[in-house]
Amino acid sequence: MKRWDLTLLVILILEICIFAYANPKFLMPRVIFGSINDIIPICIISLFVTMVMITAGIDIQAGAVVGLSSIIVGVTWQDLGLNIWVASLVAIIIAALVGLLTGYIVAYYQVQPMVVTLGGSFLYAGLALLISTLSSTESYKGISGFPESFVNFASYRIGGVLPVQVVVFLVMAAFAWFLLHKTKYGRKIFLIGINQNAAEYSGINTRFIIMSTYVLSGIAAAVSGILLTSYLGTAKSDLGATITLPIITAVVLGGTLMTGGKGSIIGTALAAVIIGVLKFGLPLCFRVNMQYLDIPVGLLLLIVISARALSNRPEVIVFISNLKKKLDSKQDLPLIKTT
Amino acid sequence: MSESQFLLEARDVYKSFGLNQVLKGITLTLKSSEVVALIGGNGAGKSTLMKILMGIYKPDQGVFKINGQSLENLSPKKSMKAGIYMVPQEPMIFPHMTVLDNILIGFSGKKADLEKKLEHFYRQINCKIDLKRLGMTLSIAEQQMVELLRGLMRESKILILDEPTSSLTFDEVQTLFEIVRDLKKKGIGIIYITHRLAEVFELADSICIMADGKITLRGETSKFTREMLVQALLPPSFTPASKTRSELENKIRNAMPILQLRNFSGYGFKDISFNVLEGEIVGIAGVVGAGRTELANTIFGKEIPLGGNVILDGEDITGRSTADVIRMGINYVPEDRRSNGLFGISPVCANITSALLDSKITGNIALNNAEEIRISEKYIKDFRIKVTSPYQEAGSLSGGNQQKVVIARSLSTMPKLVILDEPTRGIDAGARGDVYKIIRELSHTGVAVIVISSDTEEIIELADRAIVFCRGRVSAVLEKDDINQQNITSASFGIYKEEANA
Amino acid sequence: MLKQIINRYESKAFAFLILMFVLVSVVNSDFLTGESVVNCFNDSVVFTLLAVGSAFVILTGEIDVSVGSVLGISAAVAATILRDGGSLFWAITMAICVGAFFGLVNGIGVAVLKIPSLIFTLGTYGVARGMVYVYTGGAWVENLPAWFTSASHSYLCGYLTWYYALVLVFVIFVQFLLSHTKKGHNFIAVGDNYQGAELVGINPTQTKIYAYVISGVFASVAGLLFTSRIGFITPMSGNSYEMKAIAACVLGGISLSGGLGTLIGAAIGAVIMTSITRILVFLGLSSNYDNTITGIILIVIVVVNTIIQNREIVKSRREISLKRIAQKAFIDNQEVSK
Amino acid sequence: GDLKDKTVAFIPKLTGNAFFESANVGAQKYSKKVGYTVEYMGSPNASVADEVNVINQAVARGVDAICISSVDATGLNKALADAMKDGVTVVTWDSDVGEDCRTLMVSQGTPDILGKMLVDMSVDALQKRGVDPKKKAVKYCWHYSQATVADQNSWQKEGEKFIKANYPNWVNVAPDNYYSEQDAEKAVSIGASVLEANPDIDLIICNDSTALPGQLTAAQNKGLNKSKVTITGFASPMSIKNFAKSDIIEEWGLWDCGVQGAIGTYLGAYLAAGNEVKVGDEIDLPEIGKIKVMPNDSLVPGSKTGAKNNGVVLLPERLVFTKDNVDNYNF
Ligand SMILES: Nc1ncnc2c1ncn2[C@@H]1O[C@H](COP(=O)(O)OP(=O)(O)OP(=O)(O)O)[C@@H](O)[C@H]1O
Ligand SMILES: Nc1ncnc2c1ncn2[C@@H]1O[C@H](COP(=O)(O)OP(=O)(O)OP(=O)(O)O)[C@@H](O)[C@H]1O
Ligand SMILES: [Mg+2]
Ligand SMILES: [Mg+2]
Repeated sequence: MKRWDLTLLVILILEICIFAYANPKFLMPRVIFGSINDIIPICIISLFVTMVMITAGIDIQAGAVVGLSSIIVGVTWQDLGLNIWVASLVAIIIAALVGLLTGYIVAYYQVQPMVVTLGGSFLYAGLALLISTLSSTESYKGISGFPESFVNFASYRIGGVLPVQVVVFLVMAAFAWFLLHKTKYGRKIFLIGINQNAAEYSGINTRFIIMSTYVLSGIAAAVSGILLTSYLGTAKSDLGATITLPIITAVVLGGTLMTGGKGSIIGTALAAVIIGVLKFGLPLCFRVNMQYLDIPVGLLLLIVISARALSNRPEVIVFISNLKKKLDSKQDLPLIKTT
Repeated sequence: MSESQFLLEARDVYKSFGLNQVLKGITLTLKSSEVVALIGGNGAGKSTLMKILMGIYKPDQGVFKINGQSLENLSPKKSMKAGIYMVPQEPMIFPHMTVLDNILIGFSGKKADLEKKLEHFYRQINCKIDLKRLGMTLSIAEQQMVELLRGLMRESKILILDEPTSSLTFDEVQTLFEIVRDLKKKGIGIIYITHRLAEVFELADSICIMADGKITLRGETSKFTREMLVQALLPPSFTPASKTRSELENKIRNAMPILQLRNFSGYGFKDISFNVLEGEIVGIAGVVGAGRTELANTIFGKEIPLGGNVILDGEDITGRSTADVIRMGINYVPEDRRSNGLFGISPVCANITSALLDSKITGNIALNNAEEIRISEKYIKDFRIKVTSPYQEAGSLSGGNQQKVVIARSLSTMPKLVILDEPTRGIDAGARGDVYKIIRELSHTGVAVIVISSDTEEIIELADRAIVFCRGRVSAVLEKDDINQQNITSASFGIYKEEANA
Repeated sequence: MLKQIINRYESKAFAFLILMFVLVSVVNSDFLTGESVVNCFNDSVVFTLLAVGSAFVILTGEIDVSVGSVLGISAAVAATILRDGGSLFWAITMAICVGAFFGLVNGIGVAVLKIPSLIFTLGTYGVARGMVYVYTGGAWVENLPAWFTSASHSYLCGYLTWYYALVLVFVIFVQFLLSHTKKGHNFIAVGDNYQGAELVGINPTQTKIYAYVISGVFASVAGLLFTSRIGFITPMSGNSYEMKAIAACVLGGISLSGGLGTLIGAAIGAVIMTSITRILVFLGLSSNYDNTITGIILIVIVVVNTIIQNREIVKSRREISLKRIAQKAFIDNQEVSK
Repeated sequence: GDLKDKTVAFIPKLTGNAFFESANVGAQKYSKKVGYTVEYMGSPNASVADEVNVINQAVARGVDAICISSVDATGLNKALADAMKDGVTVVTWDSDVGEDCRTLMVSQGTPDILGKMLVDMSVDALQKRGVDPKKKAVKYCWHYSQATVADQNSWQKEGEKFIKANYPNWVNVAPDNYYSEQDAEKAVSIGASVLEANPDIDLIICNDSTALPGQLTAAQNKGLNKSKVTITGFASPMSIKNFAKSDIIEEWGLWDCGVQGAIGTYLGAYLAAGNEVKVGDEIDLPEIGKIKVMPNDSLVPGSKTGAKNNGVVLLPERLVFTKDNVDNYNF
């Protein structure tokens, strides 16, 4: 797994080098950080969807929950008159409840997670739209006019350079990393993903843990929704409509096994950034029109995943080890001569 | 034409999985009407060789001939056409198909004819499984039955049986033997893989011993003795542990009951009452479906009880959740290692400490890695688990070592009572000795042990007291001196009468 | 036999559909004019094909999220040919080739390279969608010949279009092949137990490749019908249809873990999915409820069905266990009576 | 200043939509003639987040001006204000943002102009088939893309107001409107259901370029034509031509989006080159003619106008297509 993280890091550095070479502007902190803002929601959510997927689940409703929490922030603030930060808290709580419901159905009724969250992706997108029609502001307008403190929050740059969003992401990544890789809770997540039956025989409360991962991913979606609302200065019901598939892409590219039991926060974070940088760098440095971006991102996914699958094949492992041996023996050769 | 005296010839078969060279030039021959017993330690490569014959794995190298005709690029289809069929070690059941479809899938021909044929075999092996049941409702033993029926239906010239008796009990094993003898008469060649040496002498014409990817010994059965086989199979340094009964007896006599079952009933068993004392090893024997695993599962909180009580150390724990039961001091080694026991792609240390995650030992919130390694290393040392490091993936260990890991997991919680369900199923003789040693040492420390086993020899070897189940009820309680093959067998069928022995 | 049919999941799904229709008719009797009901079926023709194609893949235990994009690219290719005066034969051939090509690529990626299907098809999803933009230059393909578009509303009898009738007959035929031929059994067997299928002589790699090619071809045929029905192709044609196709399969009782379900179920599921939009119109409800209701129906049906199924499994296991003990009593009595 | 080396990013709400693609064609052609550069940049999804992304990309790429049709009235403000801070000239077209976050807006007309235009076309078509819109209780409904799409909704709102004021006897059979989410398949399906659920409907207004052809297809399938039901709305002439020829539709409208794209990008380049305009000025566009800068409150009452380089430019005319004139247009 560490090896895969490293591979991703190399890919990222390579990507940045190529883009920087093609267009030196790419490396200007203002440019690169400006672009990072656009991918933060995907990055944050994929961290926690990683946990869901390690339990052998999947969450394809996160995008819908982003829109739902955004509109909840807007409606509770504008129509219920809540303080904006209280409104944000309400959104987080509701998203957590959404996660709880999903997790409950998945864990306690053993319904396939793909189906539950597929249903959820329809349901919560629909609910977000319905909630927006309840508001005194027309759905199409998007609720705006938020207090300065809220609007400036997501675009604030620490030291004038580092966007607050990036800091939020790094903090959440560190939290997720600690939770998954360093705590007993994280260990249980892995064990459940590997073999849920065996985990039960070990006395692990598998259902509760599985449910909790959906709650976490719901909360992450809400945090992203709030950040987006703040960043754009407007609350809309369809804010997360297009981020579901990129999230799954990032998680899997990050090395998480679809069947569960394996995955890494660092890998996911790196993969999310790789995709983000690719989507930003190609138009900037190679003038690829955004509507064609699906092709390079799709190809990247296919190539990287295929290469990884191939490199795990026994034949290839043998070949590489033989190659290594040969190289080693060549290096040994002069030594033998001298002795 | 001297070549064609062999029904099957496999020469110089090589196979490696990545860097792991499993078969290093195997040559195996089989004549018609011959039963070749293939034995060898876990991971010797027996199943791999058979899967190559079946065309499931591609060999790196090797020549295969059937009746002198050479075969190339084997695939399951080709192998079957050539008359080879394998009953695999791990049953491969289609969970959403009925038993009937499970057996008949892959056959061509009229369904009615096939069903008639099936009926014949059903009667022959005295099988009672409802043909309309779905595959997913079958127990492992029943799954193995279905697999066997598939093999018989094939009417192939070469039948491979890969540990067919590992989940079967005495009477079914006998039925199977009859069938094998019958097939032999019909000129069919059989490769029989097993870890049970008694079966070898009962059935086989010749014996092949595999070790380290090679055939190390081959010859007619009459030329071998049991001791020779054991010698050939065991690692050179192995010293069998001996039973020190008298010491144990004293201990048990004064011991307190750890576990008391009082008219305990559940799905699959009824009115079970017995005690297990401190430091005692209680064996539970019985035929398949006798309800032993269900009893264990129900005590362990995996299934709801229907009546009666389970009392552990004076406290009633009937119907508690698994986590509670573990905390109260019981642990269980499930019979199906692959699906309930092992975390295959997880490191050995994580496997061993998995039952400790709710205790403070492994840390409060953060995982205490140092402690985890300390605990794992202790068990790795004590149980002589063969690993390169505590971080090795558990799934890459041999069967015996996997079983030791699972046992270590259940002991790590320092239970007062351990229930081991089929602790040596599919394990080679060396590892089996180790497991027995672990069990005995455990009882010396005062832990109460229940061993559920379908292997009568195992009960005889281990148990201080044997409880025999028949159709969900206790049909006999055999004190140490009464534990023998005959008593267990008769009790398993509910015809044991104490007076007869008295 | 009758009981078997009633107990089948597809019958329950169909009953649900009828129930939906009845409820709507109670609110708005206009719906009962044969036309509206039949049109629910006619309108589902594209999704029926997509869902049935996806069903093949899902039955083998995999998933195909590229069908929407494949529909888009096949439709764009066919529409461009027809717009530029090409022959129908050529358009159909090219569309099917495109579908088969993407199916083959998916099949090789999933079955040969053994890459998780969601990921691999996610990749082809992106590539195919991007190619629609490249191929059309982002513009609409418009002004298709009238004979081609009018074919979509030529009726077999009453309000039933030829298209749906043909697709329905085709689906039933394919279902027959699936459940009554050896090759057909292979798909389900591979999804039910991969290694087991291998052992009984089925080639799972080949079977999965077939499934993906079938899915691709079905998607391209769906693209053709889409083109004919709509009469113009936007680069976003078929966008997010894959999720609806999967939802249709699930509603139709196909298990996403493979090995369980029928094509008929998928076809019924497709009708349920597409009817929701229409039904809202008749209920006088805003289209804003569309996704909400789809989501609720999907979740509720699947949760209820799973609970019932799991209950049945536990119940039957327990019954078997109890029966085993009961036998003992039976034997005892016999012995006593002797 | 000189427009020669100026680059304008022309940003649609989404790519792959006939309207925006036509506007791009117009902008590209015109820029080649006049001699500045237009780069078409957009996302296939009409989403705020994606459009902000595109703006950031354009700025990073170093364009001199941005000419954008916004998907959201407020969501782009911050990104555009930042772009202006970076010295990029911002012009909007088709769909506006906050008036202080751009210089000029090239408007096809205010919502009330366009809302009224939709109703006027409807009335004209109704009259042509012999219905007296003043007397008859015309049953009508709206069918467009989505409740969240800004401009379509604003036209609908104004159109509805206009109907209430001038034709109080008309009956809206679906006050919640019908939405087909720019999904052609859904547009046909909804279209058919609308006709079936309301067999006596007189008028369907489709102010969305996917909904209109979808609705017409549904009518055609049902064997209806312009003498039985009136369907009208906004869509490019090419996409509706065949329906007009088969007499399914009497008339529909749009404005010359190609010209709009041309004006928008030209103004972007013009202002980026250092030229200044203020309210009341007339700008002379080669081959297009003079256009006048008007104050922002001519579009949105009550809005303020900056001292210079701020205001609204109205497209000279909106087009109504019929089967007779449709061949004169090729977008
Ligand atoms: N598909 C596989 N991929 C990688 N390694 C494998 C695979 N199958 C088997 N092996 C390895 O090959 C070796 C031999 O395994 P095999 O199953 O043939 O042993 P066996 O003799 O049948 O043992 P047992 O008595 O436990 O059944 C083991 O080390 C095992 O880990
Ligand atoms: N429908 C089922 N689904 C899952 N597991 C089942 C089902 N039916 C039985 N089992 C399990 O199969 C195993 C064997 O049950 P059985 O009643 O044969 O117990 P046993 O007496 O221990 O026999 P064995 O010798 O096979 O262990 C148990 O673990 C039981 O829980
Ligand atoms: Mg084996
Ligand atoms: Mg058992």
